[in-house]
Amino acid sequence: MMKIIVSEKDFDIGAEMTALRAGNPQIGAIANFVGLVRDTNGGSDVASMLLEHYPAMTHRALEAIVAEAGRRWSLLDVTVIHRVGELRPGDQIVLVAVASRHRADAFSACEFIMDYLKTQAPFWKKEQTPDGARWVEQRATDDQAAARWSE
Amino acid sequence: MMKIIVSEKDFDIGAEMTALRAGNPQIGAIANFVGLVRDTNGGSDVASMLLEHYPAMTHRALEAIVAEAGRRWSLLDVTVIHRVGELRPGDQIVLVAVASRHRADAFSACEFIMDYLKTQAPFWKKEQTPDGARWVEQRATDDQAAARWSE
Amino acid sequence: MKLKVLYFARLRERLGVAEEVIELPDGMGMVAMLLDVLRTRGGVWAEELAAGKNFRVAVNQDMAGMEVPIEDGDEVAIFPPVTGG
Amino acid sequence: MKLKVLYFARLRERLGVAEEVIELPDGMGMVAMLLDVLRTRGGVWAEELAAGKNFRVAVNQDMAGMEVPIEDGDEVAIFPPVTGG
Repeated sequence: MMKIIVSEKDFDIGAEMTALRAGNPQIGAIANFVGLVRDTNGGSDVASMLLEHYPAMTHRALEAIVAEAGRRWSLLDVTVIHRVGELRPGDQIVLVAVASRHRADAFSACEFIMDYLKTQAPFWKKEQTPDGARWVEQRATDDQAAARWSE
Repeated sequence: MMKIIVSEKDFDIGAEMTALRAGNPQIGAIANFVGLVRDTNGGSDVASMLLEHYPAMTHRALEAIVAEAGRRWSLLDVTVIHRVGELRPGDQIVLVAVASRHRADAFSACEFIMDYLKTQAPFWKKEQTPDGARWVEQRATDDQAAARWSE
Repeated sequence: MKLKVLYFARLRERLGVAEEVIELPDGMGMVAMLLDVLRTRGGVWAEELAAGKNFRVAVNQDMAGMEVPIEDGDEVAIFPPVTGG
Repeated sequence: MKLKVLYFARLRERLGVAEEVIELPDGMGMVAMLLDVLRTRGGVWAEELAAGKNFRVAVNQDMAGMEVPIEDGDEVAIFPPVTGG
């Protein structure tokens, strides 16, 4: 089971957690990650951020990542929500919530999904700073984080 | 910064996440774990669960675990809430939410705090099953999970 | 010296005591010695606190090993491995 | 054969194209060959799509390496390393 949303709209973590749990009394653990827009990045103030994506591919890529997590760990349900469009500091960008019987599966799968999302899902961030707009570059640590799962 | 609550009362994940983020625009990542009462355990139906604790020690033990996480990783804020008293299947038992600039710190610290909580914080679960009441025994995997952080 | 000794969870039920004050001769200054005294009560005490048994001890609300010193007025708690979370 | 080719983010801005249809001779059936054709446009095309540059390619919405086959009607996307999450 999975729920994947790509949207300009904000999400409500409490409501998503309630929906994820609903009707499955086997769930003992939910690991959850929320990414937020920070007000500085690489030493510059960030006034706003534009999140571009590749609409025809985004959903499909997220589905493939979640399906792969489901093959590697014993999961009961997964929710992935990713915002697109214009965001401001403090805004929520992404939610990954993973429900399982025991916590080890939930933690590993949640981190795996984030690591793969960061390197495989077609989103790009453009930041507005006092020096003008700039495209965010992928961090080398993101590639390393994803690579460790294939060891 | 940390917020630690041990209480019979339920908690609202959405409200806790909002409080954790409030006023800190440096937060880019929140990793979050919620433990729930499952309706079966070890093959038996669980009708309810009683969570006993050692009141004089509980808060202090949780504080020490969070402080240790703060020494190991770069964290901006941590919330730990643990329920005590009588709980039913589907009820929330524990919340660990860790805020940091980047996700690697948040994920590691959240998992560390859960692993240590499971082996160091003085809580005990007693389950009501069709065969009577039984004290839950510590799983060997919990000891192993905690031990890996000292490698 | 006087110690306040607490028992929790399965051990509290099995030993039939939640809390007691124990008077020990001065110089019996380690967790291990308190446990020796408790075992001499025999029955469930000798059984549950036997050396191979899986229980934990806290001294003044900190997890403590067998060698940890105890002093007059300390609070010692004895309990099963914890199962919260 | 005809391909729909899409560009995203910094590459879209730099190349000045979001989407185009490219007609290739039959038999140019790999991602690498499409890139060769694009590089022959020179200028920013040769620069941004040079072999050492860090960009990604997807064929029909799946991440694709240089050797992945392309066929008539395929959608090929070229974009910088992704930065979501």
